[in-house]
Amino acid sequence: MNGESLWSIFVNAALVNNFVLAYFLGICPFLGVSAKLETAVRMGGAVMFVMLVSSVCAYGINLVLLAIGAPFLKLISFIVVIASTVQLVEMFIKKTSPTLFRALGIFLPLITTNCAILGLALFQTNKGYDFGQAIVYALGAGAGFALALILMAGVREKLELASMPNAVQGTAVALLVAGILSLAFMGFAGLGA
Amino acid sequence: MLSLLRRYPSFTHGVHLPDAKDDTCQEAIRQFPFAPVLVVPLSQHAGKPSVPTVREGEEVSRGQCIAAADGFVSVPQHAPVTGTVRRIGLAPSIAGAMTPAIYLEPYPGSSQEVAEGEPCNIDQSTPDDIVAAIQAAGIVGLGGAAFPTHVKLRPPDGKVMEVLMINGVECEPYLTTDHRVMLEQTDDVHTGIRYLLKATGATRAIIGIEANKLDAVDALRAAIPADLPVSVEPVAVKYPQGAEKMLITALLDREVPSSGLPLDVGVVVVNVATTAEIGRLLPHGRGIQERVVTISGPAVGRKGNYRIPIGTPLRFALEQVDLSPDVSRVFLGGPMMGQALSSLDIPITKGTSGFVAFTSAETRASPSEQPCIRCAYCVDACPIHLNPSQLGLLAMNAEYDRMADEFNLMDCFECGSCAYVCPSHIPLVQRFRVAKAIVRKRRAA
Amino acid sequence: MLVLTAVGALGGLTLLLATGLVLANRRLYVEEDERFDVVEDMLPLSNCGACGYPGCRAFAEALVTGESQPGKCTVSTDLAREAIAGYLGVDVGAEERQVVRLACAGGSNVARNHAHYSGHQSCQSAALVAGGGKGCFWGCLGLGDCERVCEFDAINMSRDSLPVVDEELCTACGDCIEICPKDLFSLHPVSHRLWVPCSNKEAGDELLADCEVACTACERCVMDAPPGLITMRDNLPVVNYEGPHATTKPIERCPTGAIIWIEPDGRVVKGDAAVRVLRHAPLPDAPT
Amino acid sequence: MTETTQPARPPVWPMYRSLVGIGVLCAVLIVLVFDGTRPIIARNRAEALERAVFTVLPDATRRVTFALVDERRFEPVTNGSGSLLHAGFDADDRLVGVAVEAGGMGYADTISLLYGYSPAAETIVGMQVLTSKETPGLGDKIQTDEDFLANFAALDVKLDETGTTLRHRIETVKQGTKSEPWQIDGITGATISSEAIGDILAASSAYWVPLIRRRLEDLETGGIDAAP
Amino acid sequence: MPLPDLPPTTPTDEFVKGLWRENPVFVQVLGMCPVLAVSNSAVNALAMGLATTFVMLMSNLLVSSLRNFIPKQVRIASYILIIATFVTIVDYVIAAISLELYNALGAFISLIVVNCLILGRAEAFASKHGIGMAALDALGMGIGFTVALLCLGGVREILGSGSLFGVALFPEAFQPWVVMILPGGGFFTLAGWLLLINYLKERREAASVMLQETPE
Amino acid sequence: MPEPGKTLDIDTSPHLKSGASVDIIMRNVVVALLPISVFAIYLFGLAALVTLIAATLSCVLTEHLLCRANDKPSTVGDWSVVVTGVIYGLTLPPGLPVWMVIVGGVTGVGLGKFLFGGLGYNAFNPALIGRAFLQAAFPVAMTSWYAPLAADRFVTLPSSTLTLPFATPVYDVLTGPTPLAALKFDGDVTATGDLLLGLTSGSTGETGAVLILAGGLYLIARNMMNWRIPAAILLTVFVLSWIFHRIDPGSYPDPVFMLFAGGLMLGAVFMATDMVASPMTGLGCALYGLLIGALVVVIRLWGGMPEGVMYAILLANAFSPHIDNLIRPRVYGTQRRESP
Ligand SMILES: Cc1cc2nc3c(=O)[nH]c(=O)nc-3n(C[C@H](O)[C@H](O)[C@H](O)COP(=O)(O)O)c2cc1C
Ligand SMILES: Cc1cc2nc3c(=O)[nH]c(=O)nc-3n(C[C@H](O)[C@H](O)[C@H](O)COP(=O)(O)O)c2cc1C
Ligand SMILES: Cc1cc2nc3c(=O)[nH]c(=O)nc-3n(C[C@H](O)[C@H](O)[C@H](O)COP(=O)(O)O)c2cc1C
Ligand SMILES: Cc1cc2nc3c(=O)[nH]c(=O)nc-3n(C[C@H](O)[C@H](O)[C@H](O)CO)c2cc1C
Ligand code: SF4
Ligand code: SF4
Ligand code: SF4
Ligand code: SF4
Ligand code: FES
Repeated sequence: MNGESLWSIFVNAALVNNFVLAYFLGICPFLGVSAKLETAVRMGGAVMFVMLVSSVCAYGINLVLLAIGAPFLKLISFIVVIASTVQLVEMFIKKTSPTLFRALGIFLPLITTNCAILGLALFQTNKGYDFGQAIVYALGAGAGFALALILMAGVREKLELASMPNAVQGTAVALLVAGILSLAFMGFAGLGA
Repeated sequence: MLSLLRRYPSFTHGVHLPDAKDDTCQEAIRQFPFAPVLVVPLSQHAGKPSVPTVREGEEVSRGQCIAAADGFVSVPQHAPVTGTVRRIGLAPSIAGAMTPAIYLEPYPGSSQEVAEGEPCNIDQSTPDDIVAAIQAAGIVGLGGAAFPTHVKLRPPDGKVMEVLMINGVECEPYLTTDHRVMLEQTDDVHTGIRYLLKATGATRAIIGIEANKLDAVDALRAAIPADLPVSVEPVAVKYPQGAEKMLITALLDREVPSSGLPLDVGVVVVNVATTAEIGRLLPHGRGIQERVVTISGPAVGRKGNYRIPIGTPLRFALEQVDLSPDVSRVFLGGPMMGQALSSLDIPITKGTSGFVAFTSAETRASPSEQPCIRCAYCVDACPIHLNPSQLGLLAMNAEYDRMADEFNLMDCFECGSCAYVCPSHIPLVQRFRVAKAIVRKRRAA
Repeated sequence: MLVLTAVGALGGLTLLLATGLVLANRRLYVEEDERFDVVEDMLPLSNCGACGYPGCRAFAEALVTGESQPGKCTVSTDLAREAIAGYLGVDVGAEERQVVRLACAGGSNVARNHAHYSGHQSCQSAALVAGGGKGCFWGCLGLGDCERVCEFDAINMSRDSLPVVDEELCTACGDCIEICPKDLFSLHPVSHRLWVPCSNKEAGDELLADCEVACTACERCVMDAPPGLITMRDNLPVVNYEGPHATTKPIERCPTGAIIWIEPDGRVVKGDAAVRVLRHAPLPDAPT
Repeated sequence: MTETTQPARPPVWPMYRSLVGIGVLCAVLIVLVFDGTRPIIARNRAEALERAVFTVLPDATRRVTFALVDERRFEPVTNGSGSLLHAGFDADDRLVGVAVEAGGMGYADTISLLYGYSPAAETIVGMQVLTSKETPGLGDKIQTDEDFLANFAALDVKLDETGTTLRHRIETVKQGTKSEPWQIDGITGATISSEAIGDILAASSAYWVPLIRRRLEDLETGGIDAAP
Repeated sequence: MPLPDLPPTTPTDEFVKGLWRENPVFVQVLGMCPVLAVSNSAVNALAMGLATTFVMLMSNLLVSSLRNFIPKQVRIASYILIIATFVTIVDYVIAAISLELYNALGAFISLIVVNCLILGRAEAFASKHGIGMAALDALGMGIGFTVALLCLGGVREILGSGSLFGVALFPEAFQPWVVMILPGGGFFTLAGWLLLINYLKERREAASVMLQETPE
Repeated sequence: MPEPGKTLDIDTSPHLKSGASVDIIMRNVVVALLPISVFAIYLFGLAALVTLIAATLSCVLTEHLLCRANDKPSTVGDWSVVVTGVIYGLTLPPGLPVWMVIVGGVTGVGLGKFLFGGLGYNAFNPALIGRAFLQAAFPVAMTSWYAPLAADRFVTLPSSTLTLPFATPVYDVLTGPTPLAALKFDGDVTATGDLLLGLTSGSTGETGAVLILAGGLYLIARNMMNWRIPAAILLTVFVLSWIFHRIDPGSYPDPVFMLFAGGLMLGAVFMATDMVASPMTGLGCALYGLLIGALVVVIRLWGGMPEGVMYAILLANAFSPHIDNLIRPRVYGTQRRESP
């Protein structure tokens, strides 16, 4: 139904309409987990993964809900299914691969009940993406989130050694950097057309 | 253009300094008079202090051993003068502390004949004999570190010394000690090399000399005995070419591993003055009791190279050379790595290669420190390829452990190139010294 | 109809969810002592390490497992310590509170410099340059690294550039001990009131030219003290705190006030014979 | 401390009871609200759509929604999905035009719009942007700029002889340089957005106009049959 | 787990704390996404604030009344269910009230579900307190959230559109600052408010230190 | 000998200093910028003059007043803020309302520099932050360009320059597109001769490509600029656009046009080289330049905007900590380390 090309979906989700910097989704973890580069990288990976999972979940639920004629349960089923799927995955990883768990798993609970994940599920349904498009959309959104997070972390690590005025330290400076990144990302406008 | 610069081997990075050597490099070495009192510290070297073998009031003759080595990493001290032991007590040291020393008062009437000892005959000695003789002569590195030379010559099991490298680079501005020694004690140098080659088992020796001392290169080349496997190699004029790591890289294209020793690449580095001293003393079985010192700098009236008895108080030495009343800073060593002195009462020791004195005219108010602008001048200067800018920022934030763990702080050998070039006047080396001290403290704890 | 669909769908979904959770809880239940969190919450969370553990969480675990006692935390209030003890049902195990003491009294008004240090204004930097230029090599350089490093504001530089420790605020975290290049700080139980605020290892009255309050190693304190209480080492009196040491006897005849008595309120008592220096201007630098 | 001595095996019945209980409660609540608001929302939606349709088809007074069936034929629907057209009729039940929804990428995000096509005049007679995220004060001039909107009062979409393609594809030109009836006069400062409108219209009209013309009678007659 | 030295609280306390001391936006910095996304005009900000307050109030009430009925293991899942229900309700109600507002707020109504703040209040407060306290807490937090949103929305609308609540404030010639309505402006405005608050706090602390020191 | 009673000064080694200092470097940058500024005034007359003065003054005053308000010594003496101000002015359209110039200057220096801790700590180029803010806030004013060499440019100011504070500017003179906008929106290619001579509309200082290069060479010769950055940028742009031009000359402009049109020269030579926000190692700088060049080409050829130098540099600024992290010189005596 939606005729956008996969490439354009990806570029739009990752750069032009970056989830954090243009859509304001997932700001809390973006501010919270971007102070250290290493955690940011791992968090970025975890987000990409969860986005994929939730994209698949949302696609499935939407089909089911349309079939039983209960679109009004969309929100509640999305959130419940996504949250529990991710939790199961988390437990599974914990059991099977402690290394992977330490690298990514500890972030999973942080992400499950997060705007970006639910936003992805809602947007992909609203835009009427088919399965392939939905997957690419999730990949793009996840990559964009990870990119923003990693750029932010780099700058924040650098600023950690700066002698900023006291009032700026902490969240305020993170927001300033986010604002500047958001201005810079405006350069990508029109790329996905 | 590039080929011109590339004519002499060198290392990457480093800085070009105004060399300020013309004042003294033409001055022949002159003998110094004896001071009214000489102060021989018991710790003039890295390692354990030596133990006095004389009592207060005892008479000693010049060259006699007055303090014995305390173990292997230690050297004996020899009387620089014939006279009496006035007392054994504390004396100020370069570091500002009070350390034990032997005070000697020369006999005014003595001929100051140097006592002859048991000669070390090179043909009949085993390498171990030579090492023992070097220790007995009280020889330490005269290049500045004052590390007991004989310790370096004893490789741990399994290591082979392949190349003996004689360090005649003398890259610090103002200093010309090694330059003069190379010109005037050419034969001593070669004799010393002969001893060292035998002691270490190295198959060849290379003398590395900065290309601003080509006369020394010629002199040494001309005097090479036929049977001695020595080559004399000029290297590019660049600071800190004289650091042993840089010299090894320039001449052999090998890198001493991080926190390793030259030995790890089969090299032992000995300063040329140290070598000459070995060559001068060992055939006579004497001990080291005087050394060549450059005294230079704008505040000095009679700049030059002097052979000065160990233990001569600096104040006395400076009186002899007409120090300007306007003196404001005196450094031991060159201006790049030298220590500023807080007092003129310290004695001249074996590690002293020179003094540079500045008047208040050169001491313009040191420009105030500004934030690092990340110009990367320091990055391009550091011969160890560290990132002094990052290290400086971390130091300012007291992140000492990160400096050591992530940014190789402990590899910094404090050459000062970074601080020299920094347009923001950040005291980088000073911060690194502090950081290293704290890291060492923490690692020891 | 709609209600039925909805109830059916959501009921089914929650049934599934509950089953998942039940299974997960059975398979993957990890017993972690909840008291860790509770005790951690009760700690001051300043992660100072004074307790000897890497951070408050580790200390909390040690408390719960009985490895340590609440009293080891020096930052906490008595009330909170008791609360933790009460919660865990253990003894407070309070050790005597420790504070740092400074072994130097040579402020700029009584101790001279020999050379003028003009580099980076930090004791650690200065100490690396010929010891910092102070006449007394062992003495405090007065550039306040300890004041800056103290997170608890327990150290303030006096107007004579000598650190003054506020015993109330000092948590014995040891940061100043590490930072001081002259190693002038050491930890002491607050009950140690007899104190030698000097570290000069030289002897003789010539010292007084460099520092008017230096210990000249005259040994009068040794003579006046009960036998065995004070011995001389490196020309400095050493108090033996093992035995009874609550006496002001040794300070009485000290000519320079290099041995003192510290009142519980932090006031310093010097012997009657000690010189009184009223000057507050710094002494001029003087070469010797 | 009750929790610390918790059994390793959590209680099963309370978990089912509370989760399913809450689930059912929630379902009931949602359905109640949904049922209560559904007609209002539907009416709101219809009104909004109606308003839009009457804006792009100025002469229409009544609207009938058609769907394209089997890619060939239009059939009136009440609430269908898929490609929808809204035929507008005047007071005399004569077909005055067809309102078509179209969308495409704008400057910031997708723009969706509705335009009215008049089969009689073979022109587009109105256009309204339904949703857009174009920059306020800049790209959103495509919704507010009078001069720009005036372009769509009569925009030529005549078919060529074959009856399957437009004679001239719609295009956006630089502001003030419009010279042909199939051109849209762009907006300086919002070139991208105004070009996007042109592109959306061009693509959509190239597809729909031939279809509509071919099956015009479906719409004309169907409309009357379906009239309430 | 009752902490021994938890200070006793009063109902007023629970209500007032959300307004300033523990303001969810300016102090706790929670629930940032809707704050930034829908604060480009004062009306949107107000609507969002009220919607959030409503959801928080209702879910706090329900959570608090069911708190003894929900076992620990299914706590989070139950809370999410409850919250999602009320969000769905709000979603439909707003769509019924005004389609225009509904479109302006976009997906962010749905996203109230995942607003960290609401789950946080349910978990940290409602599950441990009685209905009355839970309601007061929700109201306080909700109003604090709304006020903060209005602070942002006001600034952004005034500069970005030259109006407040849709009423033009300046003469025709006013040049709007488009950036303020764009994402970057959202970040900058919030940063600006935080800066201002930090600065005022610092000033007050400095002043109180001065007061302590002067008697000497 | 020292006079009696005189004490020695002690300080740490090294006791020698090279002559370099921050203010000398910055003053040299200002000197290198002078020819461009003069040329801009020649092209655009009073409009350029007023823009440059307003930009510089607003930046310098902002820094001065902020330092004062925070009880710090003023740091304008290091001249870095003058560089920021002049460069910022050079990136603005001549004739931009003065009040907007001031808004951008205050934002650039206040938000982009001061809040991050002042000189040396700004992770992004302050001048570009000022410009990016203006571009986002007043996109129309920031894309309205006067044609160069207007007859009355030395006697009258364009009406827009003196627009009342907070009011929308009115343009009485016809404005013309920049070469890049002309290409992107109208498909018109500017004559190469005009391009090389700089006789086109555009930002105040972006047109005089030759003078920009000359200023850059001066700084490179004095070791005050890292030549790798402009070299890498220009090379990347040239190569990429050459490839695309070869593939389809109809849709992609030729490489010479790409090099000389728009702000590429000014950005590559004077803005990407801001050492504070760029990587430190040679290889890092090359990579950074490559990134900027590639972004410029992508934005110009496929993006919505005609020009992308500003965005490319800001994005690359955000990448530069990562470049520094990944590309570290191999420390003497260590193995080549794996990137973390
Ligand atoms: C414990 C110790 C052992 C050493 N052993 C050797 C050695 O075996 N061979 C050697 O060439 N140097 C040895 N050295 C000396 C160093 O290589 C080096 O000469 C000294 O640190 C001063 O070098 P620098 O003046 O270049 O800093 C040793 C140093 C220390 C501290
Ligand atoms: C930065 C630096 C510069 C040095 N410059 C010289 C020099 O110019 N001449 C020299 O003999 N030793 C110099 N050294 C010391 C050498 O590294 C090495 O320790 C010495 O040559 C060993 O010889 P020695 O033990 O006989 O002194 C320098 C060391 C450092 C760290
Ligand atoms: C913050 C910002 C927002 C913009 N928004 C739009 C927009 O919504 N629509 C648009 O066509 N162009 C937008 N642009 C692009 C520029 O205005 C672009 O230069 C313009 O579309 C073409 O200019 P011209 O028509 O004057 O040649 C925006 C630019 C910026 C910086
Ligand atoms: C070669 C060079 C280029 C510079 N470019 C800029 C620039 O583009 N923008 C800017 O604000 N400052 C620039 N500066 C000045 C300075 O680095 C700037 O003020 C700092 O970024 C402020 O901390 C430049 C300085 C040099 C040496
Ligand atoms: S002092 Fe250390 S960091 Fe600086 S240049 Fe020398 S080795 Fe490198
Ligand atoms: S030389 Fe100085 S200013 Fe330049 S990068 Fe190094 S520390 Fe920073
Ligand atoms: S006690 Fe130590 S750290 Fe403190 S001021 Fe004195 S020398 Fe410095
Ligand atoms: S003599 Fe004692 S009191 Fe005086 S400065 Fe030295 S250590 Fe301090
Ligand atoms: S509200 Fe917290 S992540 Fe969006």
